[in-house]
Amino acid sequence: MNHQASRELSHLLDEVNTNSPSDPTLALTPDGSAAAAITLDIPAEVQYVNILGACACAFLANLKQLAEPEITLYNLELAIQEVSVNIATHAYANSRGRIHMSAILSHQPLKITILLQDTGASFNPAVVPQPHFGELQEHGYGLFLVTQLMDEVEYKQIDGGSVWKLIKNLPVSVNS
Amino acid sequence: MNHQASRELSHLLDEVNTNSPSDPTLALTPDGSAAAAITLDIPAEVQYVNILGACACAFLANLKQLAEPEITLYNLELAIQEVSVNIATHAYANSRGRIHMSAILSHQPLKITILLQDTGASFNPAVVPQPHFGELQEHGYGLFLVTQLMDEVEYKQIDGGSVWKLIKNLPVSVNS
Amino acid sequence: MTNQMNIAIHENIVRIVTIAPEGRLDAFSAPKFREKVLGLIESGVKYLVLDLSQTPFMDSAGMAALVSALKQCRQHGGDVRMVWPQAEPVKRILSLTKFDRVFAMKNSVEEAVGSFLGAIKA
Amino acid sequence: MTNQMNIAIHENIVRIVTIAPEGRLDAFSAPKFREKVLGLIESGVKYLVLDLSQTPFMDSAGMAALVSALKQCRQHGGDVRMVWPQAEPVKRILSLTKFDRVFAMKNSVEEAVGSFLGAIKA
Ligand SMILES: Nc1ncnc2c1ncn2[C@@H]1O[C@H](COP(=O)(O)OP(=O)(O)O)[C@@H](O)[C@H]1O
Ligand SMILES: Nc1ncnc2c1ncn2[C@@H]1O[C@H](COP(=O)(O)OP(=O)(O)O)[C@@H](O)[C@H]1O
Repeated sequence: MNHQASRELSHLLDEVNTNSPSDPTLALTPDGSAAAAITLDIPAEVQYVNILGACACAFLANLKQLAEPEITLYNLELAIQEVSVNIATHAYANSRGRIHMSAILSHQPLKITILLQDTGASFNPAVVPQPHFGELQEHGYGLFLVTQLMDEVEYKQIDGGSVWKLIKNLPVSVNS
Repeated sequence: MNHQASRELSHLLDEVNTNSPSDPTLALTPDGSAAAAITLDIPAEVQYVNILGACACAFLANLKQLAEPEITLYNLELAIQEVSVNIATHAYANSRGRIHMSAILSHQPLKITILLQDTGASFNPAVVPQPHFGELQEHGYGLFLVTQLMDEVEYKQIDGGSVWKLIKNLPVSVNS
Repeated sequence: MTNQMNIAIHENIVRIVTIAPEGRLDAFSAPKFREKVLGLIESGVKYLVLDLSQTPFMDSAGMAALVSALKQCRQHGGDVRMVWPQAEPVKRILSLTKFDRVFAMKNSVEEAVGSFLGAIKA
Repeated sequence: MTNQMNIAIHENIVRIVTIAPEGRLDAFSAPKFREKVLGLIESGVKYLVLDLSQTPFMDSAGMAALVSALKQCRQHGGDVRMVWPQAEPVKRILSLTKFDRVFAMKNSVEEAVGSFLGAIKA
């Protein structure tokens, strides 16, 4: 990660929790209980992108208070999968690179923020059209799914790459 | 990770593959196909250690040539779980900290090398006795399982912490 | 001299092939799925049952492979039936993307095969 | 005057409780498992069936909780039966650690409960 990129990342992490130190590998509050963060770095290859979603789901696996955990974790995994397959196949279309993920779990309200960062080619998501539903269309469902399944989606070009920020609010079961 | 610790880590990674650059976040060979590496950093809390094993298993999930994948992945997950629960509960008994994992998948022969690093208290595994099998013994199975399930296990004290190196040879199915 | 009777027998064989991805159908596995479908089409198959009942995860690359299978069958004068996944989250994605309107959805392989029999002009 | 007949009825109730962890039994969940067992022991239960058939993963902290349950039941004059996990890798760990010799292993909850009935002196 270059310097500008890591500054951007710190900035995004700061937005998530204003108490956070700039190092995303540290827990974000002094007592460590209010927020937790993990970081993961993998080869940007279609063979390995499944690791990102699996890891985010494992992060939440012991949160027994989640409502509809099966659906919530699946949708989170799918959104991460879509963004990272796009990074592997489009951003790094003609090159090899890495995907860096940070996941921040924060409370009150319970939510997970995922940052996915690459050093490949950037693009303008605003010009990507919606899929034509009900037609025999093969492509173009990826970004649609990401925006449908997440509560907030943000894409930023940074010096030497891009960062995706996905936020998923985590509904809590009334029984817990 | 402090400087000494990251130098140790590079050294361990170098042992794994002599072609490797010192940055564990990069693929270890020039063409990237012969080896792949991931890194993961999590809070050293019992609630989160499951992420490490899940991530290592996801790393291998698309290796269709694995023989007995269910057993192999389970044993890898369990060994990582045992080492990291020990780190969370013993190395960081009176403190909070992080666990840093690197996983390197290398070929010919196919194997995975796991490095688990902490900045907590170190100890001497040589003085840990074997469990008394067949008795009503509650504790002491963790390290026994790790050494039984992995092909190589190494523990090193480094300046300001410890590194565990686990190697698992990955048997390949004859049908593939 | 025996009276030789000529009995003309003509057989129509309609192959209805079920293909059931049992692991993840995603960007990694979709190329292999496409290859299998292409192999079937090239061997003359044009009626496919896409049985997703045992598919635990599917991304948009997997979905693209399903649409491609449908297109190819139709191009050859055939068609496709899809069997609902058991996994609730996968079902919801099929609804969200309106794939459940593009594909004729069935509750089982038997129902899918049966629904072809009425529709096929042999 | 009617002849009143006294019929003394005495009932022995032996509680055999089955506890079945359906998710991971590990360092995170083991404290909750121990709490459940302690609650049962305190309520007078001393015959437990530890049903691991639906347990997909178990670490040494989970195993420690099982041994603890066995110890407590025996201390109260009771005993434990264990039902084999369905997951093959978990089975192998029980053999590797010789837990299958420390615990009386059974193939089903029915078999486990049945095996108590012969052994219990009510
Ligand atoms: N990370 C990215 N970098 C560059 N281009 C991208 C990226 N993600 C998406 N795109 C562009 O947006 C288009 C739509 O993406 P998507 O909705 O995922 O559908 P698909 O990948 O199936 O075409 C892609 O075809 C590609 O041109
Ligand atoms: N990472 C570690 N740091 C410090 N001490 C450790 C560590 N790992 C293990 N130990 C010591 O080794 C002993 C045996 O560990 P283990 O075999 O996992 O059994 P258990 O954790 O059930 O006691 C522990 O009780 C502890 O004293």
